[in-house]
Amino acid sequence: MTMLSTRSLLIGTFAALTLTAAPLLADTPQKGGTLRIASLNSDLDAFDPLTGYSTDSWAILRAVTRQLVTYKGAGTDIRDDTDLVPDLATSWDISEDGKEFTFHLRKGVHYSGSTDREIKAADFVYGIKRFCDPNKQVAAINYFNLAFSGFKDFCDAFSKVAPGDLKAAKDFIDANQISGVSAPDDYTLVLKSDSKNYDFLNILSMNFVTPLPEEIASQYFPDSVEFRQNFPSSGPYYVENYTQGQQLVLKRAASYDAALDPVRAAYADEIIVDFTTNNEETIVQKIATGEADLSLYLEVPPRATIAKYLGENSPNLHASNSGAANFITFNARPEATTPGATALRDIRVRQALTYAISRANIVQTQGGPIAAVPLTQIITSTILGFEPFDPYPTADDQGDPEKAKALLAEAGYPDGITLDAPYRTTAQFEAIALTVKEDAARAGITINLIPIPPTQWYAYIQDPGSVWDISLGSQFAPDWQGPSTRMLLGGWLNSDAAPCGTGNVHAICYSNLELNRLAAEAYGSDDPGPIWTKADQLVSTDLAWIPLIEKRKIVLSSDRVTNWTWSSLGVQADITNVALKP
Amino acid sequence: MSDTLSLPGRRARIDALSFGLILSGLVVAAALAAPLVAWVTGHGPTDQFRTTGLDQMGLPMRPNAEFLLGSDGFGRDVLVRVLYGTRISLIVGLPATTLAMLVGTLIGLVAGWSRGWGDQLFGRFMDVMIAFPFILTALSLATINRGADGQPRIPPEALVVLVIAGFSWIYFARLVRGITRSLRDGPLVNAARVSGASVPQILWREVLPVILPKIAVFWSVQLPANIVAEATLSFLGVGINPPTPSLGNMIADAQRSGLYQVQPWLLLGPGLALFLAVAGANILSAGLRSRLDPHSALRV
Amino acid sequence: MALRLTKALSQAALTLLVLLIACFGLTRLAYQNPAAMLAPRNATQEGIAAVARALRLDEPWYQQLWYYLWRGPDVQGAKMGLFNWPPGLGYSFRKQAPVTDLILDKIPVTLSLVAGAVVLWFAWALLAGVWAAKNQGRWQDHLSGAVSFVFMATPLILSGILVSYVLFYQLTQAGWPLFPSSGYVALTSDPWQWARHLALPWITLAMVQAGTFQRITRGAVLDVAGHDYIRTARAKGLGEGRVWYNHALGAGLNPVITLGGLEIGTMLGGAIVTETIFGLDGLGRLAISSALDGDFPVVIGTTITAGAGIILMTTLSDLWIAARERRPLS
Amino acid sequence: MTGPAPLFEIRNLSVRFPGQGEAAVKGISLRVSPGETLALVGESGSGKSVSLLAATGLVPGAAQIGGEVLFGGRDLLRLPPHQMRALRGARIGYVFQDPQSNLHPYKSVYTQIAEAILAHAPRPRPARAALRARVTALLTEVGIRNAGARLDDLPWQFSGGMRQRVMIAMALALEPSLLIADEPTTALDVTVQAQILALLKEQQARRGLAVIFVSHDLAVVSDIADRILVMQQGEVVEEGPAPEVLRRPRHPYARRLLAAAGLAHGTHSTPADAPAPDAPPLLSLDRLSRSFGRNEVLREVSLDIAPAEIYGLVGESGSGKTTLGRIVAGLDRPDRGRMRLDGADLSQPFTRAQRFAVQVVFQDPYASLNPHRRIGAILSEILVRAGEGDPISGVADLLRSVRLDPALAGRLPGQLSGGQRQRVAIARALAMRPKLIVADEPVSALDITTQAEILQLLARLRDERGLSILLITHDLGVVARHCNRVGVLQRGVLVEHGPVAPVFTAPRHDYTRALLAAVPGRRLRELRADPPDDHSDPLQTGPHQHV
Repeated sequence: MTMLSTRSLLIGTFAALTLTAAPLLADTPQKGGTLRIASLNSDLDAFDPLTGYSTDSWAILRAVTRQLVTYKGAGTDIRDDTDLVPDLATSWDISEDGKEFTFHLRKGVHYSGSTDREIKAADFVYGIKRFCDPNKQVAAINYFNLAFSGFKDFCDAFSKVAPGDLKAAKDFIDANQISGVSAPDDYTLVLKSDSKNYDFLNILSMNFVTPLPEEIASQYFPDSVEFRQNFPSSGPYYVENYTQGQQLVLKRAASYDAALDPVRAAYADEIIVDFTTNNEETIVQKIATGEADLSLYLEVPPRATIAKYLGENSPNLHASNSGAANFITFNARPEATTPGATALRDIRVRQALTYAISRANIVQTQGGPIAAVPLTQIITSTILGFEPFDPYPTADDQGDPEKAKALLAEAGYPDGITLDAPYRTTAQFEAIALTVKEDAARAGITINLIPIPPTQWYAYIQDPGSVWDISLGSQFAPDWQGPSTRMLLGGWLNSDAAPCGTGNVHAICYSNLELNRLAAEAYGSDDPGPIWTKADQLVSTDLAWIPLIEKRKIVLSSDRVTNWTWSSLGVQADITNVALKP
Repeated sequence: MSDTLSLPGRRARIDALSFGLILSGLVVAAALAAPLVAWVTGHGPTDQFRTTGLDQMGLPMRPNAEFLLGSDGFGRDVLVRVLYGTRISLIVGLPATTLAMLVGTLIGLVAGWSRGWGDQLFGRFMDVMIAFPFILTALSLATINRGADGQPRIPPEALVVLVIAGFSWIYFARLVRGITRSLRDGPLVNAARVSGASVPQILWREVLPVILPKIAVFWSVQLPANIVAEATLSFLGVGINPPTPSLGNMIADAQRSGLYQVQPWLLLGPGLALFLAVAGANILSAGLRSRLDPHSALRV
Repeated sequence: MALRLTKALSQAALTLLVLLIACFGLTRLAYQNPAAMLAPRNATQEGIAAVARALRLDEPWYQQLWYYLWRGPDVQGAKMGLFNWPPGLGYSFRKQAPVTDLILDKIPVTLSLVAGAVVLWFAWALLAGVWAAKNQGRWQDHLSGAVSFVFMATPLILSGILVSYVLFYQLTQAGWPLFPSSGYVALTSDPWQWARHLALPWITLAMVQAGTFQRITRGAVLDVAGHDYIRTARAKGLGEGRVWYNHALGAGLNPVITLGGLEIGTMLGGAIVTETIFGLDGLGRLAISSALDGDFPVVIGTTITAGAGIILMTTLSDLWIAARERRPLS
Repeated sequence: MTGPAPLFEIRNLSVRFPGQGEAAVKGISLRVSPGETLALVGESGSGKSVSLLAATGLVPGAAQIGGEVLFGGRDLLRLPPHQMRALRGARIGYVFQDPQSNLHPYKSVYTQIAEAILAHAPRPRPARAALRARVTALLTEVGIRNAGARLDDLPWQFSGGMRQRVMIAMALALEPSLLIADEPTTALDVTVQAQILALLKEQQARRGLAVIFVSHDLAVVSDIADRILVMQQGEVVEEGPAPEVLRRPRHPYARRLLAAAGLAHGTHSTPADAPAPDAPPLLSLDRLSRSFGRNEVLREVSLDIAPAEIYGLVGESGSGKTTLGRIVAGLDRPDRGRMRLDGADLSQPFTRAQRFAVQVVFQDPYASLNPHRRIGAILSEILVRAGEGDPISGVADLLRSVRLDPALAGRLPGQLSGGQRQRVAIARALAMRPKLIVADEPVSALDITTQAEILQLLARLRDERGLSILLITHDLGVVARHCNRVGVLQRGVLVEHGPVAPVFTAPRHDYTRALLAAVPGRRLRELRADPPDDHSDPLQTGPHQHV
């Protein structure tokens, strides 16, 4: 008896030792290995810092581009990755009025891939001028209209150059300047704005402002296959091989020097993105079997897989609040005159719809609390100004059909209403659409679903000719974590920044002068948080849109992945900082 | 002497026919019983049972007393949905095949009877039709069918019927055209011609009776193919749209969600139904062929 | 013979041209606002209008057709129309590449997929079909019939998932990573990996066809089995194996060739379901993704390729039959 | 039953197919010795082919076969399959009826013959060059000119006669001692038939073969057989040396066969008179020509058909006689030339009256009657079209006029015998009350005894109704027996025409002479030239026997 217990004690101690030893080993990540990423899409939606405007393209661009400032990545949670750190800029000076930034660039950093010359300040200037190339415009132009003096004028002039002619575009870039963007010498970059913006550096942290060598980039059409194959990389990896629809092979550059890159450790020797898997199920099977290490374009792993990993208490399941949200928007365009759209202009009808919906059900279809949390306000948990707020609470977020019916009757629709509702035909949106349809029916709201293939989504939703009442395919992900409230409250909903018709994502067409006033106040403020909180409560109560859920990002990794690091821009693994077990 | 050399296994033939009939009968009965089962269980095909059909994680239930084949990712009854999906398979497959048969026979008769440039024209037309890609056209038509208000101009089921018929009439037409051609100068038609019969009379009285058993057999060959075509279109997302259950979109859903690993009946249910529907029709067609058209090779 | 071949070729060309025009019309009808689909996300109305102008979508359809045939959309300067030399199928605005290049890139994948599947499916169909015919009415016939009915009744959308789940996932989970789940390795770079990667799609694609063609073969062979020349073969003292697998099969092969040609031709345009399930980046996937993306030059291009595949294979099978019969092509 | 020891002997052979009540072969016995030719004669279904196939293991396994079959002293029915196979082709050669259907359609003649040799060749296999030389020699021996150059041709590229020579070469490839020739000349033209019979005789003499010659036609057999065996319904009803059987048939069935053969192949014209030369012709053809592509099928054919006469049109296959028939029937049109019916221009489309006036009886009553419709429906439809007031009694009248029981109106064509079907076909033609019937080989698909009945019926209709008949046939005997006048077509040219008797007794054209010379049954005719004839005409038993 004594013998036995001693024995088991010994075994227990040994087991404990090995258990603690394993994370210790993992804590000192090793260089080497090939990181395999299985992509759900058959190609990258964009692979040019100019056009990349999805978290997935940013996750990959992280390896081949560098910016002036960036985020380090965080092992714990996405919301912990909000501190800006120097990247290619070593330091910067800000003028008294806060409108002019002078960046001092790091010396001795070289490109890799199609060229290996040193990165100069003029490359940033070229990169920014390229934003208005008539062949392909930068994806987030509104930010830069605001950020750089003279940018809009430059773009207006550039748009007169005929597309399809590379030489004409290059000549224009060489002959014209943006007054707010200049490089006095090779290692100094001066950026000027017309107004003070508290989030100026955040805007620069996005992948758009990336240095590009003009002698290479001007030879190709932006984001063309040739450009992708000859990608001039400023990051730790270069493009070794790119075959459309098959794979992208990135290799660590010979010139990579950890001393010159304080952010990206570049543990893996090689990163291969495989485009040949195009269903969710096979992707997670691949990761489970170790054929792949990470996924790309996989919004959320299949529920069964999440449950399995949770059940096994697997260390390979990584979950974090992401600040991304799904919501229902209304067709508030003046052209929209269908009975449904007209009815929705009455706040009582919007309230009725809010009450009709069970957010708990939507959370359930997304995979439970691990995958999503109910959201009752417009801004989300990772961004500035967030204070929990629920203007229309219901028990357990189950909704309240009776209240919804009453509100409808009050608004003059005692027999219920019918709404035409497009949604994107992906698993995630289909789940939301089908749930909303069933739940709304409880309150006498009939929803006609209109399935739209994902690639046609924006064309459909932004076409003034499309007839619809509510959009079940609307979603939001913060461009950067932290002070990115500008994008939602200062951008999408602000009728000064995004007047109905132009640049209006999801055709929201919301106008609230009080919100516009609060946003203007916040931009110049040194403490914008409370102002945004106020603005959030204003529009959340007014139901500018109906928030549904805040998604939690769930990423699966293979057994081989260690040193787990979230990238807040990519909202998934930081591929330049995760390592592979030897 | 060749007639003495082929000794048909008469017993096996009858078995195939009745086996096919039983199997197909079961499938039809299942489809017809769908509303009954829905009524008995109290589960409509699109009703979501959030509390009893799903667990906290949103995972479906395995077969139990309430859900005989378990539930799906929305807490819907798989059994009821499989029955309704089978119904859709038949609602699409039967009229599509019949429509294709009618159109194909008509065109095949005219094409087979005509000579010279008319014959040439039909030949080229059929070449183009055969070369036309099925799924792409289905996709394009699905897009066209989306009216200005986003709602389909004609019901999606009707569109799928038209698309499938539009691609399968051609095989009927080829068959009928071939037979008509071979009969056109044969003694049967010549005999009718010298006895003063008009062309419609000849086609109706002499040609059609020869063709009928063959197209009846071919109808039963084409039916399972068309059931599969509907499932494939729905699988690829260009056929029957959710939440209406179709065997194809249920299989797609099972695969995409991976939930079939937790609840195998998500895949097995619609898979088995599709299997039985197709197998039943195939065996029925084999039986019919040996009954109605014993001398021709199996031409699909 | 040369004259007949020329005639066959010009007929094929005419068919393709008609197909192209029909497809052009169809895409114009289906994609009401392609510029909006092709323009970058968040594009302004002006941006969309610029894309429309670049693609000449603002012109009447006949001018667009003329332009398409003659030059192809000249977004990138070079002429890429069908009536240019070298003939092209236009330019993909979304993929930023000439359509012809895109298609040529995918052909090896689809070709590899079809080639392997064809070998498997005909090997099975012919062996099992003749075996069943030879043993008509006996247990061998019933067994082979049952197998073929199972094959025929398991559509691709089902068999693909099952094959992938069992042969890839379960085997790999069990520690037997015999087959990768997806991907493509060029034959020229590594033949072994090529075969390994394609094995599951081959099996899947071959299975459903093998069932059908096994029945066709059995029927065709039984059809000729009663013929006098089969008796002659026996009268010559030939063994039963040779009588069935050589004489009867040889005589009954025509419907197998005709239908096989049609099926292979259809697949050459892309085995969409198989390519989708196994993530093979072939013509089928290009076709369906371009159709979903509204990338209509690629839609037309893939349609023409598919049509050409069908015409090529049906013509080849006709030629083969003509050669077997030593008759001119009818 | 004396002579040399038999090479091949069948003792008490019976064959029964499962699912059929009566045995196909009921205990027959026969024997044949080297150098001897045994003829097995009977109509289709009499069991003559089946018994030989069963005896040599060529009937599928399900059949129950009893008795003994001795070949070189071994019982074939008890041999293991591989030994049986070793005998077939090597020691027993076969020549079957239709070389078109008995040769593999997609294999070259070289392959097909070489295969037979290789199947029995000891290893090592002969070299290809040697094999080709051997096959070439074989083909040359059976009379194929330029054989070396034609080795790789497919069967269809040969003419019918040449194909049958290929079959014979194949059968003789391995020096067999027994040759089974199953209707080897039935599908062939009369001149070719004579050549093939000569070839068989020559080969038999050279190789000392035992030959079993199966035929439905006593006339053909009479020229070649040493002994004759007559079979009816699976039983041997008559057996004996050829001259004896031909001269004095004992069994009534043998007598009927003999009579039919004599009628069919007699070239002595029977009394039918030539019509008066001054009567205006019913149909007159004036220099008709017709080409298909470059192939000129008819060249300036002119002929007249008088009212109430049977005009026989003869010629071998490919001579253009069928095309001429189709043109007259309005199923084809001439490129040049004129046709007149009763003096009026006859050209397509026929007027309604002309359409009724010219009717057709087709060769194959199986193919020309719609199998899905009842006899009464087929006939009454036409009667209605012809304006007959009472189709029901009309149908009965019609059936009676072709000597059929009116009760048959309720049957489907598939329920009738071949002869009955051809009577229905004739009735259908009569329904229009035509003046002219084009009958294209109306009896060649029928059994030989039935043939005579149908021809008799046509002649009777001519006499009773004043019908004119254009009778297209390859059989000179038919013409001699039933026609008033005859025309001889050779490669699209009408080389000779006129009343039957003068043309047949004193043919002017070489081709006519060749045709007449090739008519089989010379020995039969010689024997019958001095007949101890019994007086019963077997045909007088009448058609009702077959109802």
